[in-house]
Amino acid sequence: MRKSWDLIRPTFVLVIICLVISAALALTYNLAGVADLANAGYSAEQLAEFSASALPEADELQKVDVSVEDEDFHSVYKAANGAGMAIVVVTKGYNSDGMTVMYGFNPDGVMQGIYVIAQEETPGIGDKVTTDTEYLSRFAGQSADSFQVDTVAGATKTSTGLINGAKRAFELFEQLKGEVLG
Amino acid sequence: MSSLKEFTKGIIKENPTLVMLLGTCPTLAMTTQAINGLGMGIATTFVLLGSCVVISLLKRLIPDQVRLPAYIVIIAGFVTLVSFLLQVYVPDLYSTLGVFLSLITVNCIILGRAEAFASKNSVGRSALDALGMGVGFTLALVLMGSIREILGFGTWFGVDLTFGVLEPIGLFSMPAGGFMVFGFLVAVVNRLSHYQISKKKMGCENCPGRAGCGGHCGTVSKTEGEGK
Amino acid sequence: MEYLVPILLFVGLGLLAGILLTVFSRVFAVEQDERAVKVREVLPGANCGACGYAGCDAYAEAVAKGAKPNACIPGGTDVARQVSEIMGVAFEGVAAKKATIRCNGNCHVTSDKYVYTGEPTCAACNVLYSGRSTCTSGCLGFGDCAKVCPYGAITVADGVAVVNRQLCTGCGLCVKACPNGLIEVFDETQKVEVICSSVFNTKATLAICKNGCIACKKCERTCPSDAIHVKDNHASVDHDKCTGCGACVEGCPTHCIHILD
Amino acid sequence: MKEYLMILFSAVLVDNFVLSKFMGICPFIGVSKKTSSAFGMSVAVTFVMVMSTALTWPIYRYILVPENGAWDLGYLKTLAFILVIALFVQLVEILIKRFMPPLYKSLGIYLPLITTNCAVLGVTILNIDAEYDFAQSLFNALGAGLGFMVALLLFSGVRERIERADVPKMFKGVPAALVAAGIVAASFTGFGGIVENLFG
Repeated sequence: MRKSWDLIRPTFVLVIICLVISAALALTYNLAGVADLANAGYSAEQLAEFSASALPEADELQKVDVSVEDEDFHSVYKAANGAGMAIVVVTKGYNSDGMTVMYGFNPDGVMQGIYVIAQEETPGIGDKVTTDTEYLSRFAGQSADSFQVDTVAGATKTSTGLINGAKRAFELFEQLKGEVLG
Repeated sequence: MSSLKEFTKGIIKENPTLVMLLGTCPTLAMTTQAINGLGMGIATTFVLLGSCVVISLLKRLIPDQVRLPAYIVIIAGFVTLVSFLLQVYVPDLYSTLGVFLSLITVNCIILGRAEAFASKNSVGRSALDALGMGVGFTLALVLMGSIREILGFGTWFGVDLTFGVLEPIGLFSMPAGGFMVFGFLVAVVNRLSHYQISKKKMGCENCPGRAGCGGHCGTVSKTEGEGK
Repeated sequence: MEYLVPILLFVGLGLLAGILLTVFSRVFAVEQDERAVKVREVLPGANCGACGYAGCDAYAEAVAKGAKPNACIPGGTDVARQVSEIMGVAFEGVAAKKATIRCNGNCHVTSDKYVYTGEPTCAACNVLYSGRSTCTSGCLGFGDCAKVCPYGAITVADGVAVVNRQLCTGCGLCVKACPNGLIEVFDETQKVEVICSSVFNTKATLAICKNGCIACKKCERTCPSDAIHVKDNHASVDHDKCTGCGACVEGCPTHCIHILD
Repeated sequence: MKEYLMILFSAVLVDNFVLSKFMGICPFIGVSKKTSSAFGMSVAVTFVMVMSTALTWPIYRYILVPENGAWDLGYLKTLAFILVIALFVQLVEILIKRFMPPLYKSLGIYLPLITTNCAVLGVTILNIDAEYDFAQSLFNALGAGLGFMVALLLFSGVRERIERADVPKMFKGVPAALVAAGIVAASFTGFGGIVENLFG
């Protein structure tokens, strides 16, 4: 008995450790309700901050779940007071990880504003554009057919990224207008 | 060693990052801002404390063939626990740490301390040692983070220091800057401790890489220091 | 449901890991003589080759197959005692060896032929007209031996390499590193050595280096045990005959024969 | 095929695992003193990276988070991945020691060092975060390994020169190496825009 116990003891100990740890983790994961927190998206204050520059007239944004599968669509929100809707798009700038940008529209499709939620652009060059309020304000008042925003010298990749994102947002607006604004 | 000494040795004399040159991956990656360094330091300290205590409790039960997998499962368990806590209570820190939070499992300090110290000493001493190492690691990270943030962004813990006059140097927030600041810091520590740094204290024989670098991988060895 | 699956998954993984590890470590165990493993742990691990084997691993296997347990010079007597205990062989003392650099041509007593600004190693400098110093067989002072010494026993002072005999373990790595072959390793008990390897005749050596051996053969005459002879223009001590009496040391006009501390 | 090459090159040059993602710095400093040991280490790391990706990706796709959405155990990926990697490395070490002793003499000694290497676990987790499919993940792992090799070899060459240069005393050894690594990392940021238009 002694010999065989030595043989299986390591396996036995490892199995016990794995069992205890996985049980503890599963327990905490489900009890703490981490699951529903993980994909809750943006919190209320974050949304308020975004809509301040993307959709100024909107008082409060509510997330609308739509079945859009393509890769660069992130999410879409409806303004509670009917001031329009905001579409969040992932667009490729200089950095391959891409930028997450929210574009605000009023009900008839005129862009109200833009807010860059997350970006990994090159510090000092690319990220300047994403915080340059003057340049971002040029997006306000644009509409699908008369879209005219030029790129920023020195940060062409980042600004083209924002422009492509805007064009993509216009297409998504047309696509989702019926479903979201109803 | 008196228990107080056990705790303080981790902070200055055998600081895991600046003296032993362990855990360099998070040190360089997470110190673009002081607050990130602080967050990573505290998370690592929690994991280090937890796993050292558990490992020193189980040290006689774990046979040698499965020693490495068993230690790693315990450490990974604690890391996942920390990631739950962060996800629920401090979500923005969770997003900034990102993949490096789960990389704490392979942080050389934790496995190093677990094998070198926790598996040989009592629970109390291991806990103190882990706490000392953790605090030392956090201090080094916050120091690195502050330097890189002040130089790279001109702010410190978010407080703007440039008064709109000074132009922050972008290099320091980029990886290249990280290497350089870390190099300078180690040089300064090298100078302050009069070249008495030696891997021997941490135990070269416990470092998994000892075969690769023949015993003194990169630090000025003790004898060479006195020889001059 | 979400409890059952992770537990089953990890129990399965743990089981698989345990079984695979034990099976693999049993079936594929390399028939390593565990005595060799124990001896390897005792050896210092500097892989210096003083024992004549390729490294500590090779020497450990050789000891397991019956090689002499006291050949590890750096380890000294305590390693030799531990090794012989492991092997259960009678313990014999290890003749501790020390290295000596046979040149004392520091910058005060000799001069350079040219200012060398190339690669700062003795090997590279020795290629250019056999070294920068006027004495072509002298020490170049770039410290190749210091860099290779695992114990930091050699330091370069005033352009000449000097051995710190306390730190030196006689491993002999420096002997191969010196391009001019100035370093010799011999028993610690031998105290007398000629600290010069000049190949020039009396007149030339006098002009080049004040500390140089001018091959005047005075030491040969005064040595009671006929242990010192002048060969190719410099004296050298025959350590087997030398009794360490020091008669030759006072007699030497340029004081290039030293008593090693 | 173009897309796979894109992933491979971006992993080697643009977001090089060592110089821009900061993974695997411990061996990067510890083992890069000699070019021969650096090469041995990077071959071993590349092999382990590709093999562990081949092991961990199916575990994630078919066991942890199956397509039919029966359950979502994404949170356990760190635990499962590191256990698999540690097991794989230990088994490979036993096998190499048994069947290929010369290979074990040159490469085997690095294997215990690889389990604690951030880059190996990092690759497996980034493959999942980037939602690569199986082939893309393998190319990413191969790119990461080659990137590690490029960085290590480049750096061991630099390091051997530093060893000979007369560096101020306080910078001797690792500090000088770190500052040099900073410069090498700075040069790597130059690859930023290349990959996208390399393939048009």
